[in-house]
Formats: sequence, structure tokens, C-alpha cells
Amino acid sequence: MKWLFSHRLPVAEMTIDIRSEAFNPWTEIQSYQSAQLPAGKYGATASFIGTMRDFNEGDGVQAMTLEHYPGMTENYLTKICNEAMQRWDIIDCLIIHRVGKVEPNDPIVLTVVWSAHRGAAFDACRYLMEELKSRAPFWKKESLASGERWVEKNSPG
Amino acid sequence: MKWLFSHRLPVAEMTIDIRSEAFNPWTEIQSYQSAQLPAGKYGATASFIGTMRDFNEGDGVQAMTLEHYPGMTENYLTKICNEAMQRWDIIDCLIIHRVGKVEPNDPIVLTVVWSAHRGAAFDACRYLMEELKSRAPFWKKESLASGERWVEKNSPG
Amino acid sequence: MTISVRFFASLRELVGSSEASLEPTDPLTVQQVWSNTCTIAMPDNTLCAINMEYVDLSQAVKDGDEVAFFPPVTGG
Amino acid sequence: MTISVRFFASLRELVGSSEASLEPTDPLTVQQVWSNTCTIAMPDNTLCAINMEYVDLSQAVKDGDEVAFFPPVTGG
Repeated sequence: MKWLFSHRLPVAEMTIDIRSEAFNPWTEIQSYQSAQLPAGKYGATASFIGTMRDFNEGDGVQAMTLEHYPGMTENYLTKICNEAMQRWDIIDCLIIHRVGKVEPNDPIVLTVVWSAHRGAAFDACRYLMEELKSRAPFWKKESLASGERWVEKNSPG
Repeated sequence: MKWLFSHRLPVAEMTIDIRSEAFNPWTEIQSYQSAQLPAGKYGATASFIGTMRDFNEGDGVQAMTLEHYPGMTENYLTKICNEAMQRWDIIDCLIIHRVGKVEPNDPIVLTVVWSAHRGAAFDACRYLMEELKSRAPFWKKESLASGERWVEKNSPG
Repeated sequence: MTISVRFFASLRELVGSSEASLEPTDPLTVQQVWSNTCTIAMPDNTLCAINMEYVDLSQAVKDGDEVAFFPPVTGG
Repeated sequence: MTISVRFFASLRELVGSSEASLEPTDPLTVQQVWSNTCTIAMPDNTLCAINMEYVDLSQAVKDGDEVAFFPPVTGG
């Protein structure tokens, strides 16, 4: 069911993309922007990238496995983008999120917002990340030298 | 005096870069990150890019010329980065700003912050942009079909 | 009626199953779907969804619903 | 003493010069540097710096200082 983990849902001016393979966030943004954004119309691009660290709560982490709820995850990411588009005057937004096995220094999540002015881009980009972390059904399991453990809760923003 | 407009000032964990030529923000971030950032140590990367639009205050804008105060601009960008590094727990920050002639869709400014956790990256990235806009001595002159005009003030964030 | 039940992440491991199915004759709440499916108590911080929308434990289920149980989300 | 004076952006165009030099015999404030250099009145929103640090118009200048005048900044 590879398609479930890598299909794109372009709805109006947003794209939600759940990936089972490693991605380069900078080339993703660049190619998305070239293909989707109207040249000369956006003045502000705010982005956030969450990257896997090799330590957490004092322990070395060797790898991580990300699980999600196919269907519900996409629904909630779409809801969150729609909410951001209603609250702020934004042109486009892009969310990419990894699932499957992730290694230290691998990007896990990317949120990008394009708008005419900077306030909307900053606010909406942060909103996407905070809401994604509190509502989108993803779960992390860490692999330590001593075994595996589920991450129990997300850190506050 | 080309060097005045394109030299880099790496001071501790920050880089200030004033450019007289067009730059690709995504490849800049990627190469800076590969060269400067410790793999596996940063969990959060927040970036902002300001791009030239082809309209402003209801008028079409064909080009823009950015002037700065060599020396004072670098001083203030360095001050602003230092302030951010004192207020938030950040690992590195990068500011690139164009001077000279800029055309629609050209990136004008890039601010990036790397940190362990997302709150610091978001806060510091926005702080860099707001402070840059209010204190760093840069000035924009727009070329319209009807002639040239100085931009009189920045929009609030 | 037929209810499908799904478990994710640590709850999937705790319950020892990713899916279950119920054919109750009486109306059930989400809480009762758990009790009729699992032999262990529901952990305190469990989240529930019906048809991929978050709901409370007291929510009534309908024929054909997909009920999901999972721990606090930790994406991003 | 010798004071160098610089003008940027719209003020450079208004004054018609990017640089000037003063050799005053008495102490001067930044405001007086402007009056002794320019024939036009200083625009209301003018910003001033001494040696690349923002200062008020009432700030006294010293021998060797670089005094700069410019309009509100519009970078980013």
C-alpha cells in the first residue's frame, strides 16, 4: 500500500504529503515553489523543519519509527491547513511528514507557508506546527542501545 | 569595493552575509547547514525569506534598488543576532540580505535559526526579521512605470 | 450492527492486536467498545476517534463505524 | 576638530551629496552638524548615527566622529 504513505492531496492552495522515504526539505520547497507559486506575488515564505536528533531525555537515540493512522492523519492535516487559511491571508502551504524508519539528522516534518506579508506567514507556519503536534495522529518509537520505547508526549512549543 | 558587499562575518554561531548578487535561499541554507551545523544536534530549523513582489501599494513595481550603510548594517545585524542568542537557546543563525538592483521574484532577505527545540527557533527567527526591519540600515527605491520612488516605511510585522 | 475497532502505537502493542470487530446487539459508547474488545483496562490518556474524528469516550457508536484507540500523538 | 558627515538614500538625494566634512571650532550636537552642513531643513523622520550607532539629535559630536543622516530604514 505504498500509495497510502506517499500520495499528495492538493486541495486549493495546500499540499499534504506523507512520506515513507527520506526527503530533502530544501529541494522539496524549491521545486514546490517553482511549480506552484505565482512569481512576484508572494513576499513572505516562512518554513519550519523538524529534524531527528541523536539524543532525547538524556539518552542516545539510534533510530526512530514513525507510525500514523492512514486517512485520519491526512484529514487532520487538511483541517489544520484549512483553519490556517481561514485565519490568515496566505497564498499556499505545504506540509511533508515522514513515517517509517527515521535516522538521526533525517528531516521528520516540514511546514511552509507563502503569503504576501510576513506576519501571516510566520503566524500560520507556527500554527501548522503546533496543531500538527497536538492533533495529527503520528506516534514515535525510539530505538536506544537498551531497547525500544514509545515517546509518551510531545514537548510544548 | 566588492568585498564590502559580499564578505561574511562568522562570529561564534552566526553568519551575516550582505550580497550584491542574486542568491538562491534554499541552496544557501542547505550548503550552510551541511558545512556548519552538527549532525543530529539540532531538532528545529525555522527560516524566513522575503521576496520581491511585482506590486506595492497598488502600483506595479518593475525593479528595486537596495542601498545600505556599509559597516553599520553589519554591526546592527551582528547585534541583533547576539541579542537573539542571549534570549533563546539557539545553535546557529544565518542572515543573508541583498543590496543593489533586485527584480521581482528575487529573494531580498533570508533569516534562519537552528536550535534543539522549536520554540526557540520560531521566536528567534521572527525576532531577527522584526529587528532587521526596524533597525538595520537598508533602504529600498522602487522603479515604477511612472518613475522611481523611495519606500518610506516598512509595514508592521 | 458491525463495529470495526483499531489500535495504534503503544495501545496496539498493549492490546496485542491492531484490529478487532464487534457485532453488538445493543447500543454502545466508545468506552463500552473498549470493554467489549479488550481484557485490559483502558490507559488514562487514551484518545479515541470514530470514523477518523476525535470523540469523547461517552460518544455512541453506530452501525458501520470505525472506532480507533491510540495514545497521545507525538508527531512533528 | 574634524567631523565627517554622510547622507543615505532619500536624504542623500535631497541634500544632493553623499558626504561632507566639517571643521568646527566649537562643540556641536548632531542637530547642529546638520544645520552647519545643509541649507535645507532636516526632514521630521530623519535618523542619525555617530560612528555607526544610532544617537539622538541632541548628542554631542567629538573630533573624528562620523555622523550619518538617513530616512527610516526599509530593509527586509
